[in-house]
This record gives sequence, structure tokens and C-alpha cells, in this order.
Amino acid sequence: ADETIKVGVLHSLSGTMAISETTLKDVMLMLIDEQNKKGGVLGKKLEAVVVDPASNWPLFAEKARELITKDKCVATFGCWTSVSRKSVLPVFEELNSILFYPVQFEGEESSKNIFYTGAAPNQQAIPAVDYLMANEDVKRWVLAGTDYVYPRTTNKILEAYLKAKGVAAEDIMINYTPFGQSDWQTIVSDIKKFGSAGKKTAVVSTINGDANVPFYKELGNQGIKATDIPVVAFSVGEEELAGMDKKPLVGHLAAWNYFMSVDTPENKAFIDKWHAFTGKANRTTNDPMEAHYIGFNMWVAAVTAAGTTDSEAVQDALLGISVPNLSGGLSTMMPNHYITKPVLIGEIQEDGQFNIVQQSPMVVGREWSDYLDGSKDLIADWRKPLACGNFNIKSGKCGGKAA
Amino acid sequence: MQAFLRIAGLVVVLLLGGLTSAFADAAAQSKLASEKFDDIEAGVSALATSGDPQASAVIGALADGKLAFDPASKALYYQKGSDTFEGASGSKVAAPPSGLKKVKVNNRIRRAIEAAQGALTLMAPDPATRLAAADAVFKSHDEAALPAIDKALSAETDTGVKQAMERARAAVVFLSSSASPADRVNAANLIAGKSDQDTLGLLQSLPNDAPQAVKDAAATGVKSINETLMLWSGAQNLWFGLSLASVLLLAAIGLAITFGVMGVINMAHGEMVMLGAYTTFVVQELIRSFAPGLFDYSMLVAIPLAFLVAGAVGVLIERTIIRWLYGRPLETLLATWGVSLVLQQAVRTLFGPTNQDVGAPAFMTGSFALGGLDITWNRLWIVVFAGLVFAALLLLLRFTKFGLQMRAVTQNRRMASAMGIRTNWVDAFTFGLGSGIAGLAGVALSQIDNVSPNLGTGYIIDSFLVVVFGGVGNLWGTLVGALTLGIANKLLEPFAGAVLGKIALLVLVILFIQKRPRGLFALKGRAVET
Amino acid sequence: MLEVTDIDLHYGAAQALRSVSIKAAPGRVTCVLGRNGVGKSSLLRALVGHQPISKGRIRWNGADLTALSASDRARRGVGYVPQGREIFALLSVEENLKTGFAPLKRADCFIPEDVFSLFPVLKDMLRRRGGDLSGGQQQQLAIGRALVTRPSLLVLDEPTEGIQPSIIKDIGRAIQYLREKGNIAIVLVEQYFDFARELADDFYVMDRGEVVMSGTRESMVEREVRKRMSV
Amino acid sequence: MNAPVKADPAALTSALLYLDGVEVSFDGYRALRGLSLTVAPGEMLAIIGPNGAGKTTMMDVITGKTRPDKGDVLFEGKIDLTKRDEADIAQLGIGRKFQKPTVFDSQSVEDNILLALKSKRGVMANLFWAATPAIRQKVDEVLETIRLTKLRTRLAGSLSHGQKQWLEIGMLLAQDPKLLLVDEPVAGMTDAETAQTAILLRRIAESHSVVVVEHDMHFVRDLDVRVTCLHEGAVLAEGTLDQVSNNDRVIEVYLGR
Amino acid sequence: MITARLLADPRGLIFLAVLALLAVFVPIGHLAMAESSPFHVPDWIVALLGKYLCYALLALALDLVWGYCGILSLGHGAFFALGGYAMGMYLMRQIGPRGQYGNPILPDFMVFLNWKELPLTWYGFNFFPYAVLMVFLVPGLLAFLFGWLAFRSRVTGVYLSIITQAMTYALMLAFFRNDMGFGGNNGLTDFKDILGYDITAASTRTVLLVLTIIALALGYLVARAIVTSKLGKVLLAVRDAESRTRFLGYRVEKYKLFVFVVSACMAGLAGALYVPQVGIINPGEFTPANSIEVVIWVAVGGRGTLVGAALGAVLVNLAKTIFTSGVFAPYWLFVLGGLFVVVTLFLPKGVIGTIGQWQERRQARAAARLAEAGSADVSSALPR
Ligand SMILES: Nc1ncnc2c1ncn2[C@@H]1O[C@H](COP(=O)(O)OP(=O)(O)OP(=O)(O)O)[C@@H](O)[C@H]1O
Ligand SMILES: Nc1ncnc2c1ncn2[C@@H]1O[C@H](COP(=O)(O)OP(=O)(O)OP(=O)(O)O)[C@@H](O)[C@H]1O
Ligand SMILES: NC(N)=O
Ligand SMILES: [Mg+2]
Ligand SMILES: [Mg+2]
Repeated sequence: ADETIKVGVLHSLSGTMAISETTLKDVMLMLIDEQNKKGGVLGKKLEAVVVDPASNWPLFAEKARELITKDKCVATFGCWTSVSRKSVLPVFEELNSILFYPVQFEGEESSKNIFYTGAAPNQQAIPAVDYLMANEDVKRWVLAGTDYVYPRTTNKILEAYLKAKGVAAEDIMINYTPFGQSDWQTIVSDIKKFGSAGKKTAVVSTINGDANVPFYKELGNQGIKATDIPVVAFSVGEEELAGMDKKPLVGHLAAWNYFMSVDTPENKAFIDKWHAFTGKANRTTNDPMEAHYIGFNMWVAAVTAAGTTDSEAVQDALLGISVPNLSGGLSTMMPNHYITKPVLIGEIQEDGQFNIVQQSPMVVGREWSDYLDGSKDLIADWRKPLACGNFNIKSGKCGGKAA
Repeated sequence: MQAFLRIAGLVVVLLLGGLTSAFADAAAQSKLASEKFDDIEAGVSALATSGDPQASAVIGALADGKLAFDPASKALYYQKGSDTFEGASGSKVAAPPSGLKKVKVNNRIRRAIEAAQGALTLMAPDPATRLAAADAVFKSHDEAALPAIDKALSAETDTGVKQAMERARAAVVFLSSSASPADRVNAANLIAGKSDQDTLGLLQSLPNDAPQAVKDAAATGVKSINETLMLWSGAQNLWFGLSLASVLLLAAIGLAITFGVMGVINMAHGEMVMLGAYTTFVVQELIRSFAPGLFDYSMLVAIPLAFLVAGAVGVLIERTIIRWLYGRPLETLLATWGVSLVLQQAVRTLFGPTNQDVGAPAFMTGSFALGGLDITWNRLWIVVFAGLVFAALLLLLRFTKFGLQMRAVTQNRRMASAMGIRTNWVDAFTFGLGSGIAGLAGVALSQIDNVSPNLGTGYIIDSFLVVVFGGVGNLWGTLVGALTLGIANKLLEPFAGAVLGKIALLVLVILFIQKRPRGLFALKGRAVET
Repeated sequence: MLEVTDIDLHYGAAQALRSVSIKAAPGRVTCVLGRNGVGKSSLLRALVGHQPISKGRIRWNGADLTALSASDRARRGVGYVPQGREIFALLSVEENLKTGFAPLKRADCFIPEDVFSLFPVLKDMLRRRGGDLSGGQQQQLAIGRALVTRPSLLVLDEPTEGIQPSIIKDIGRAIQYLREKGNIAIVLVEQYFDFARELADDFYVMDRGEVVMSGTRESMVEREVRKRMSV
Repeated sequence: MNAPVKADPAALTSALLYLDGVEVSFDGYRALRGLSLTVAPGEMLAIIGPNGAGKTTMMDVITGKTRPDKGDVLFEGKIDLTKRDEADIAQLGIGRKFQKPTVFDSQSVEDNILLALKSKRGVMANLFWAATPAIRQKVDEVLETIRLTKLRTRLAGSLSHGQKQWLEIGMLLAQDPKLLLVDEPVAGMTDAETAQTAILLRRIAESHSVVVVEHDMHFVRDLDVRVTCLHEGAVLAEGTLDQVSNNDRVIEVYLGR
Repeated sequence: MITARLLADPRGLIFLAVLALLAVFVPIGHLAMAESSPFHVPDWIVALLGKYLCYALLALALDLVWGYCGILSLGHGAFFALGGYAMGMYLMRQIGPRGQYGNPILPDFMVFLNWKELPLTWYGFNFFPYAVLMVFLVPGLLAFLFGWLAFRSRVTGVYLSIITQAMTYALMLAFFRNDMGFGGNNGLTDFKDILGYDITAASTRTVLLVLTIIALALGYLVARAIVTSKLGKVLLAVRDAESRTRFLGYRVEKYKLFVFVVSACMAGLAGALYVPQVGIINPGEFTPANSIEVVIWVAVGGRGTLVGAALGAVLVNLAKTIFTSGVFAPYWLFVLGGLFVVVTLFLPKGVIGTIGQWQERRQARAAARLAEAGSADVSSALPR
């Protein structure tokens, strides 16, 4: 006698991650609202169940279980940090439910129950480096990141990639900082030094949310301009920029799969709806929002196709589903639970928007990196009968085993 | 500025002599009318050297993002104020054609623009502009600028600018494969006369196929610059340490009052800092919308206001909560933790969870060189500000009646009241003072850090560490504590990296406390035990 | 004139004073005697406003002090030398004395010379922290500090405790001197009988939270009082 | 400056407590200036002296609270107290009553006594400790002596000043040390209690060594023991009370006229 | 003797009885009752309960040092986390070749960071007894080292609090580093089984809950035995007047060290039970804020009451669970923050402490009334 279909929204509304995740909660509410206006799904209205895991990882697991078992949510949209995803993963697998994860991350995972709508490293990091090599003629690289798994992995991949491209070890500088680093004087000055060796230098930044503002402020104040040493970031989007003084940042870059400045009718409609929904004409949109937009539409399409919200059926139906993304193409859910996306490179403008300087064709998300020893032989394919998240193509076995 | 460029442009054109033709102009401009960065880049250089009288205006508009083109006719149009002008003629057009497309700029174009503007403004009437132009040429070391710089040099009277131009010229010559090796060696020696990172970079960017003599000269230069820079980098680290120390001091000093003097384990201290930062934000928003011209004074308005706002909230908290908890210090921890949660959420509800954009006034942007030191203005002002706040507070505590009463009350509230001291007032004002100072810290921190509801949580641990390390209840201790931790952190960082450096610092603090169990400036003697 | 009528005082559920009434007039020394734990200090705490009373009234020069805070009472001239000294340990001796300026007019904000002539040691130790002083020195400081407020009602709780004999004599002389000024009422709690007898104009003897005996110096019978004060 | 009184070397071996040339200074202020004195086993010694003479500081030195800058502090002829910490010294058998009564406020009167009671001080011994009748009897005895039996279950923090003084004395009795250091035991006591305290101390002195500091001359007279007068951190006069109190300097700096 | 002391405490008996009831009825409700039955206990409740009770044990551990010995540790989360990591490492090793990369020895995160062999720190953790030993040994040893240094140097009060905070903060930074070899920020997850039993099975979950209940009961008994012994009185003495205790001949540092180590081991055990039930351990557990929260639980429940500490942990976390869902979700910090303020102002001794106070006051009033009625002599309330 279910009147509604319940959808879980599992994003931190308080604590350190609220800064990024609150918007994602809002966008989910908007999408669900909109879907209901269109008549819901399978003739039923959708109901969002919002919980606050408060940037606390064990609480994520607790709330996930609550959403699935107590509230009977048929699918959940949530998480930002990888650790929150790792924390809920066993819960989703145990209870065989569905999670859509909308944030760029390090990859190296493919779960039957998780659908990754954010970018894998090959959909963000590597294209960005390619762009800098081709267009800025960069010869020297600073890989700066917050000391945790996503930057470490991304940088490992990038390091291998750069070396494969003939960059010498002494032309790569790797630097890690703690979460929430607020004093960047030494590091920025080191970057400056590193960059004045006569070769064109760029910074690839995997610096995490909070630490970016002081980082860019220091860059600006120490006079590092984009024309001298461009910084390309993977975690700085419109939302983050809204809280910064953009003047000194003009020309620095970011690589995403979506920018608010994308000039397509879909995006314009999305932005208008967003402004109407939030009642604020200056609210920005960003990449993880688009990921939820894509993920949600995929889920709706899959449920409609399957004719049921049953988890197993929806999981199957999701594979191969294509929905329009906001940058004028179709994104498809691939058998590895990653999606196809274009890679966009943008330069920061004074108004906080990105000037898109390059847009690639669709790139398929690669779950296991080609640049890591342990994973280069693995693939994920959830199509039955294989249905394996870590199939070793060398040994032909599921379970990752090499031999 | 626009006017300048125009004049400068004209001058350049005149000097370069009429080797231009209308045909060339049109070609250069139409190159800009493109969506391809390669074309645009070529267009910029072409236009800059074309002698087109409009070159300066067009390139200036491009730099400002005000240049558009008509895809059909390939004609350029630029905007100035609310008017639109034709690129080719510079004449105002009443109704620009529809379907104009903006000429896009990326970093490469921006570099080309800088170089072009450098060349175009070398003869500007304002020496500062000429200096900037010379530096731009030095950086771009674009051979095309050589004629312009030679002309400019011959006309230059200001010695400082002249020097810069000579260096700029040398930079071009040094890298020019067409110059004679002897000239290039001379150029290298001239460049190496100034020891800074840019020079070093320039010298190191010499291609491998350069003549051996030039390479040698560059190598000598690099060596001597490196030696000088080594010395300076030590000093630079000290400065970084001092600057970090000033931030720590500001963050901690309010706590030195509420916690150090009053004994309230004030977990809401960070939120007071946050309130100060948000006050700055609100002040700036108001100024931006009502008096944008006064933006540079926003800090001056924000400082007293942040003190008042955070102070008032502090007084409110003291009157409603803390005052019931004197003599129960540990419970202040529980209550103020609650307060901090509420304040964070209140700000989150009011302003949203995301960062707010607090801009830097002009006097706090950029940096200047002091010898080989690179000193950023915002850090310098924060150091000064921290020093002033500290001094003011010290004087207040030492030499005023309020200071004495405040210390008396916090040491023995009951006895102080029996002496006729209005302990309620003193308590409220003391807590208000500590909170107000935290608010001041917020103003300063808004210039270097996130202004978000979480701002405070990032500083609370360090603040307690500083106060305790220095010795609770001793303002000098807080000062020396902040200095020690700030400088030690910055001296460790280059060796150990930011993460290990911080860990090492924490371990050192733990070990140090074993030696001085009551902090750096421990009070000794009987007085402490009672 | 101080009039304490019928006051009760409780510590939690335990009652420490039961219907205590005393009077103290300016120009006279009123002495409260009694064994340990009978409530003398409690009475004084009630007077100065450190402990709320559960019944009764405290009036000073006709005004009702009962509802006033300790600091307001101090501003009406109540000066207090507590048992246990209660020095501001981290303030210097000079600062300790200066805390007495709080209720004073600006013109009166100086330390009266009397304080230093009575306790010369304080003058030598102005810069030393109060808490570092020896016990007796602290006691001297506590008395000096109360004098700085120019009290019109001086409340002293065993002021001679821990003080060397020669200075006890000086304190006795000082109290006499203050009495002779005629405008200060002095309430003195004292265990040291000889000292009390020499100074007291009026006396009250307490036992188990009650006043059990009272009178003037003339009517005081030493044997009776001593009996009340022994076990 | 007073020339330090040179102690008799023979006293060293026979003395229970031996101080020689002890110097203590705080931030330049010299609180003890070559203090020397000895206490024989079973002896009671009364110490008087002006406020600030250094009496309490001397006790601080003996009990390990303050480290002397110079000088010897020996216990039982051989143990160098300056090398021991407070707990060690207490375990050696030196007990102390503080000038300002310090008791364990949040524990009952009887628990205060119990904590002081002579017993093993080790962690495990106390974890598995159980009260025996002998122990209970001893606690009762002490409580009776200090007349706090009726208040035995009261929290020590709620005692009056004088009651705390008594409790401190009781704790010292319970501790049953070889040497008792008693700082101003009768401050805040009535004359009758003062007299009783004198009797109590004399009884204790029959089997213990005692050092008493007091300003109450009646009490010192009642003790009827050797008196040492300290002044400015050194011994000013020694002898019977009559001898000392007739010393001009003692009268001048301490007793007054 | 000890049992006698325990029986004398009705509050403790109620506490133990409640635990016993939980240990009996929750398993029945979870395993034996049909899902439709009103007595069915769903798995999310079992999971929640397990988590709360681990927190309760942690709070109990903190109360032992803070409530009874005055050591305000702002780093107890570190001991909890270390215990948790020890258990997590065992669970990681149990995954064996079932990891994503199928490496029989190396945990996944080591494989993808290109580690070639197991670091020394991980040796032995495939043996359960070794892991259990480490659960106690690692936190215990850290507490011993830290306490030995700090107590010997007489670091007390806020100085001690702040260096315990520095300790957990440093550990947090260290564990965040991937180079440490403990999984960096992602920590240890994706456990498969424990002692051969599927970790997600209802029966395993139930057994873990029962074990937690037993651990909590034992922890309570140990703590209670300590605080009611004469050792407990010494601890109180140390709390109230440390130096006075020294002058009585007690080696204060040894006493502190003893309870600190016992408490750290208890916290470690709590962490070890927590990890298999929650399914993840990551450096977030080391954040200073987490440790401060533990202090808050104890304060809410009632410092120095043991039962109160456990109750506080459950209450605060229950409140968190409730308020982070549903309509309150965006405002729950107002509720929780407000709750802390209200508790401090109106229940100054915490929930249990205030109840205790009421009881005492009622008894005192009754006694006073009795005395009043009986005779005019109030010598019971007044001195002789
Ligand atoms: N803070 C307190 N809490 C509870 N009871 C107290 C408190 N202070 C004093 N009492 C009790 O009140 C009674 C009176 O104490 P008070 O201090 O007034 O005595 P006193 O006459 O001054 O004794 P003394 O001569 O020892 O100073 C005593 O029984 C004491 O135990
Ligand atoms: N930490 C310190 N700093 C400065 N001076 C100190 C310190 N401790 C003690 N003094 C000084 O040392 C001197 C000796 O003090 P001590 O307490 O030993 O005197 P006392 O003989 O016990 O006096 P009383 O009879 O008043 O108790 C005093 O003048 C005191 O002010
Ligand atoms: N997935 C991330 N960015 O943690
Ligand atoms: Mg008294
Ligand atoms: Mg003394």
C-alpha cells in the first residue's frame, strides 16, 4: 500500500562537507519535485527522504541502513568524499540497494550496487594534462594535493602518465598538505621557485575543498598569474569560486565534465529551473549537480523501462541507459557502472564562470586505471552472466586474481 | 587607462614611422575576428606591430573582454562604457550589427596581449606604466619588441625605468639567436645583476644550442643568483613563520582572555572568529551595493563592527549562560560546545553553507620585494594588525582600572565583589572583550582563509595549543607561544613537508610540555598553587 | 547602625544560622565569639552578601541590604576581611590594595598612609605577588585591603590569625583608633579571648547557629563566656 | 646578615632531622639564608619568628616541596631529603600539617582520615585493600581525638575553618609519622582548644619527634619545649621560651613591646 | 567484598539488569521473531544499539579517568581508534584473496598504491588472538608511554588536556597519510568475515551485540571495582588535591598511570567491538572533535557516576540519530547544541548526577523533618 516511491538523499548538511553537499541535496529535491510535476514514476509520486550524515563517516553507514531498511528507499543519491562512499558500500551491497555517487574520484572500485556518475581519473585528470601539454606547452609539473586517497591515486596515475610522455622525474614536484591547510606561504613560494627554472610550469591541483580558498589567495598575493604558472584544479568549480575573490584567479583552469557556462538549451533550462527552485538568481550550478541530474534521469528511465523499482531489475535496466547530459550530448551508463562524459577544460573568468577552452568528445569512465600495476588487467562488467566488478582479463577470472 | 593606451599607441605609431598600410591593418584586425586561439594570437602580434592607430584600443578592449566581431564581415567592434566603436576606424557606431561574437581569450592570448601592451606602452607618459611595460617585455622577451624598446630607451629620462628597459632589452638580446654571442654574453651579465627568481628563470631558459660563451655567462649568473637566493630563502622562511605566528596570535589572543584569564574552556571561540569574518563579508556586501567607491575602506569599517558584533554576542552568551557556570570550568566546555554548534548552524542557515566572497582592498593585494624577500601586503598588514591588537590589549590589562578589576574578578570572584567590584559587569565585559578580539581576528582571517560556517573549527585547536603552550593566563606567553609555534612550523615545513612538519611540531609540543608542565611562561611559586 | 534581625542561613539542607539578631553601632566594636563551627563566619558571610539568607533582614543605616549584591554592599561602605585571607594570588601586593578603589570616588583613589604605617612589610613588598607572601603577610594584606575601601562598616573574621604578636598588638591599636574616629562600626569575630575582651564594646556569643549570650563589655562575665567557648 | 649557626657535627649522626646552611631564594628574594637546625629523635621543637621569617619555607624544604639552592637536609643522619620527592619523604615518615588547612573537600571526614592512615601506599595494595577492625578502631580513635566523630560522614569541604584545622591535625595523627611538622596548629582555635592541643602534642611527642610553628605564645609556653626563633631566613635565637622571649632582638622584631 | 560493594549500589544494579535484558531480548527479537511481529527487532536497530553501546563503553572509560581522577583527556578517541584499527587490520587480513585485486596478502589499498609487500606493522594480524592482544596492547602501551611522561612531569589540568588533544591530532594527521600503510583517509573497510563468520549475517551481528553488552557490563564492573576500592578514594583525593595526596605518601603518578592505562584499554576494546559492527575505521576517529564529543557524553550523563557516562553516550547519540533524520535534519544542530546548553544550566551534574542530587536532597529534607519532629536537638545536622 505504498503511496509514494521513496528516494534517499544522503548528503551532509552539517560539518565540514556541508559546504559542498548541501547544494546536492537541494538539486535532488528539485529533480524529484520536477519529476512529480511530470506525474512521478510508474504512476506514483516520488518522495525524498533527506537525512544528515553530518560529515561523519560511520554516521553515513548508519543513515544508509536507515534509509534502506527503515524508510524503504528504493534508491539513494548521496555521498561526496570517497570515504563516505566506502563507508556505505558494504551496506548497499548487503541490502542490495542502489546508490548514485556524483563526485569525481579516484576510481579503483566498481560495485554492483553503486553507479558512479562522477568522473574517473581518465575523464578529468588526464585530459587536463593533455590540454596543458598541447596548448600551454607545459614542461614542468607540480602535482599538489591534499594528503588522502583521491589525490594520491590521481597523482600516481598522473606521474606514471607524465613519465610515459617523457617528462623527467626532476620536472615533477609532488606536494601533499593536510586537510584544511590554511597557510600556503611556503608551498606557493616553492611552486614559484620550481616554476622559475626556465621551463613552462603548471600546477595540477587535487587540493580538497576548504583548503582551496587560502591556496588561491596566496597564489594571487604572491603574484603567480595564470599566464605564468597556470593551475588546473579538479575540485574547484563554480560553487567554490563563488566564495573567492576571482580577480587574481582569472585564467587558472579547471577540468570538469560540465560548466555552468556550457551553452546548450538543456543547460539553460536547467539553470532557469534551479534559479526558480532556489528563488535565487545568483545560485551557481556545478559538475556534481549535473552528475545527479544525469544519474536521476537514468534512474527514472531505468525504473520506467523495468516497470518496477525492484533493485535487481533496476540495476539491470540501468546498464546501457542513455540520457541527455547538460553539455549537449548523451551520457550512457556503461557496464562498469561508470558513465560516458565529455571532458571540458575551462579558464576562470572574473565573473566566477568558466570560459570553456576545450571540450572533448564522450569519454568512457575507466574504473581500473591503466597506469597502476595492480589494476591494469582488471575490468568491470555487470552485464549478466559475467556480472563482475573486477574481472581479470589475463587470467579470465572474476575476483581480481592475476593467476 | 584607455586614453593612455590610445596616446601611447599613437606615439608608437609615429615613432615606428609610416611603414604601415591600410591593407595590413585590415589583415591584422580580421585575424582577431576568429574563434581559433591560434588565429587570435597571431592577430594580436600582428596588430601590435602593424602600426594601426587603433591597435592599442583594440588590444586593450580584448584584454578587458570587451572585443567582439561580426562573423559575417569579420569586422571588429569594441565597447567602451555603453558605447560601441568600430575596430577599424575607431568611430562610434549607433547600432552595432546583430550576432556579434566575443573574441575569446585564454592564457596564451593573455600572454600575447601582455607582450603587445608592453611594447605599446613603453612610451607612456606615466613612468609607472613604462616600468610595467618594461617588465612585461622582460618577461615576454619578445624579439618583436626590440625596435620599440630601443626607441623608448633613447627617449627615457627616468633612471629607474631606464634600468628596467635595459634589462628588458638585455633579456630579448640574451635569448635572441640572431644577436652576436658577445652581445648575448653582455646581456647575460647585465641580467644577472639582479638576483631574483624571474632572472634565474630567464637565465635558465637558455636553449641548449646557444653558443658556449653565452651558456657559460648564463651559468655564472645562475650560480651567483642561486647563492644569493639561498641566503634570502632562510630569511623568507622566517618571514613566513612570523606571518603564520601573527595569524596564530590573532586567533589565540581572544582565547587568552576568555580561557586564559577567565578560565572558561571556550569552545565557541572559533565561532566568534567566524562572526568577525562574516561581519566583514556583510560590510563588504553593503559597501559593494551602496558605495562601491569606498570598497578599499571596507576593512576600516569592518574592524570596529566585527569587534562590536562578536563582542555583543559574547556579552549575550556570558549573561545568559557562562555566568551560571563560574567555578565549574569543565561545564563551560559542554555549554560552549553547544553554543558553537548553534552558532555554526545559525550562520549556515542565514548565509548558506558555502564560502562567502570577501575581497581584498587594494592596499592588501599583491606583494613587494624587500631585498630578496617577497612580502605579500595582506600578510604584512596582518602582522602589523596582530601587533597592534596585542599591544592595545596588554596596555588595557596592565594599566587600566578595568584591567585590574578583570584580573581580580577572575581570580577570586567572591572576594572581588566584596571589594565593591561589580563582578557581573566585569565578567560580561571581559567575555565580551575576548569575543570582540576574536571578532577582530575574523576580520584578518577573512583575508587569507575561507569565510564559511566552519571557519572557526579550523582555528580552535591551534588557538588552545598556543595559549596553553605559552602558559595559561599570561599574555606574553601567548605572544611568545604564537611566535614559537609559527616559526617552528615554517622552519620544519621545508624539510619535513607540511604534513610531517605539523606532526613533528605537535610531538615537539608534547615533549616540551614535559619540560615545562605549565607552559613556556609558567607562573611559579606559591601564588599559583592557591 | 547595623541591625541584623532574625536571620536564618542554610548550606543546602543544613542550617547554619537560626534566628540570629545582632546590632552594631558606629564608634563601637562588636565582637562575635564562639567555638569552631558555630556559625560565626556564616554570620559575617551573610552580612557582606556572600551567602544568601533564607529568613530575616539586614539593615545598615536604615537601608535594607538584604537584597543587595556583595559589591553593592561594599559600595555602601561594607569592608570585609575574610577568614582564610582570600588574597588575589596573582596580583601584586599593590594591585591587591588597588582593588579597593572600586567603590571609591576618583579623588579617593589612593592608598591611605595608615595602611603602610600599620603594616610596614606591605610597603617593602609592593611588587611581590600576593600569593607568594607568607601566611601572616597575607593576613596583613587582607586587612590593609579592606581599609583601602574606607569602610564605614568593617567586618573582620579572625583578623589576627597567623600574625606575629607585635603586629597583633598593632592591629589592636588600629582597631581602637578606628573606633575612636567614631564613624565606623566594627564587627569582629575573634577566638583569642584576651584580644577580644580588650577591644569589644559589645559582644555576642554564639553556639550551634544561635546567639546564646550577648551584652556590653561591662556586663561580660569572663567565666561564663569562656565556658561557652570550651568544649 | 646573620652568620649561619654552625651545627655540631656530632649532631649529624644522632639527629633525626639535620638542616645545615640551607638557602632558598625566590626570584632574587632570599627566604632562607643559611638556616641550620637539628631535631633529635623524640624531641619537640617550637619555632617562632616574624611573619615572613621563613618558617613555612623551611617546612617546604623538609617535605620536598621546595628545593633548596644550597645546604644539607638530612633525615635520620643519612637520607638526603633534597634528592627525594614529596611522596618519598612522606613514606620515610615525615608528616605535615599545612598552615592553610588543605583537606580533600569532596570526601567525607572519615575518608580523609582513612586516606591519611598509615598503610601501604602502592596501587595494587589499595586496589585490593579491605578495612579490618583494627583499622576501623584506629579511625574512630582519631575522630574522637579531634572531636569530629559526629561529623564523620560530612564532606570535608563543608567544614568550618576551625574544623578543617582539626581535621588536618587528625590526618597527621592517623599518618603516624616519625617526624611531625605542624604549621600553626592553633590558629583559629579557642583558648580552651588551644590548651587541649598543647596537651595533645605533648602526648604525641612522647613517642615522636615534632616541630611546631606557632605565633601563640601561651600555646608555646604550654608546650614547654626548646624554642627557636627564626628571622630573615636564619636562626635568631634559641633556648627556653623565657630565654628567647627576653632576647632584645626577638622582642624588637617579633614580640613587640 | 567487591560484590558487596556492587550490591550496595542500586543504580548499578538497574544498569546491569537493563543490559541483561537487552542481551536476552534483542537477539530473540532479531533472530526468532518474524519480521511482521511487533516484537521483531530490525537489523538497523541492532546495528544502532551495537554502536551506542560501544560508545557507552568508551564514555565509561573516559569517566573513569575524568570523573574519578580529574584527568580530562581530550584524546580518548585515539585509544578507541587504535583498538578499532587493530581489529580492522585483523578483518582486512581475513578478506584474503577476496579483495578487488585478488591479492591473497595485501589489502586493496596497498595494491593500488603499488605496494609490493606487507609492512611489518601488519604482521600477525591474521591471527585473531594476536589481534585481540593488540586491541589492548596498542592503546595500553600508548597510554602508558604518554602517561608515564606526562604524569611523571606533573603535567596536569588543561596542559594535560591539550597535549592529549595534540596526541590524537598528530595521530590523525599520521593516519591520514597513505604512507603510513593504514589505508589513509579511506581507512579500512569492506570487511568480509570475522572468525569465519559472515560479518553481515544477522547471527554474527547479534553475537557481536551480545559481546558488546558483555564487554560493557564487564567494563562497568571493573570501573566500579576500582572506584569503590580504597584506590578509588585515592583517585578522588588526587582529583581534588593532587599535591596534598603526595604529602600523604601516595605516588600520584603511579595511580594516574594505572587508571589511564586501564581506561585506554577499555577504550581500545570499545573501538575493537565498534569496527566490525560499523564496518569502517578511518582516521576521522582520531579527530579532536570526536574526543571532545566523548567528554560531552560524559558530562551530559553525569561526570563521576559511571552509569551516567554510559547513559549520556546513548542519549546523545540517540538524539543525533533521531534529529539527523526527518524534519529536523537541517536544524538538528540547534537542537543538539541547545540540549547541551540546557543540560549544563538545568542539570548541572548531568542526568544521573542530578537525579542523585534530588534523591539526596529529598533524604536530607526527610531527615531534617524527622529531627524537627523528634526533638529540638538538631545535633545531627549541626555541630556539637
Ligand atoms: N560551604 C559550606 N557548606 C556546608 N556547610 C558549611 C559550609 N560552611 C560552613 N558550613 C557549616 O556551617 C557551620 C557554621 O560554619 P562557620 O564557618 O560559620 O563556623 P565558624 O563559627 O566560623 O567556625 P570557625 O571558628 O571554625 O571558623 C559549621 O557546622 C560548618 O560545618
Ligand atoms: N614564591 C615566592 N616568591 C617570592 N617570595 C616568596 C615566595 N615564597 C615565599 N616568599 C617569601 O619568603 C618569605 C618567607 O615566607 P614563609 O611563608 O616561609 O614565612 P613564615 O615564616 O612561614 O611566615 P608566617 O608566619 O607569616 O607564616 C616571605 O617574605 C615570603 O613573602
Ligand atoms: N572523491 C573525492 N573527491 O573524495
Ligand atoms: Mg569561621
Ligand atoms: Mg608560615
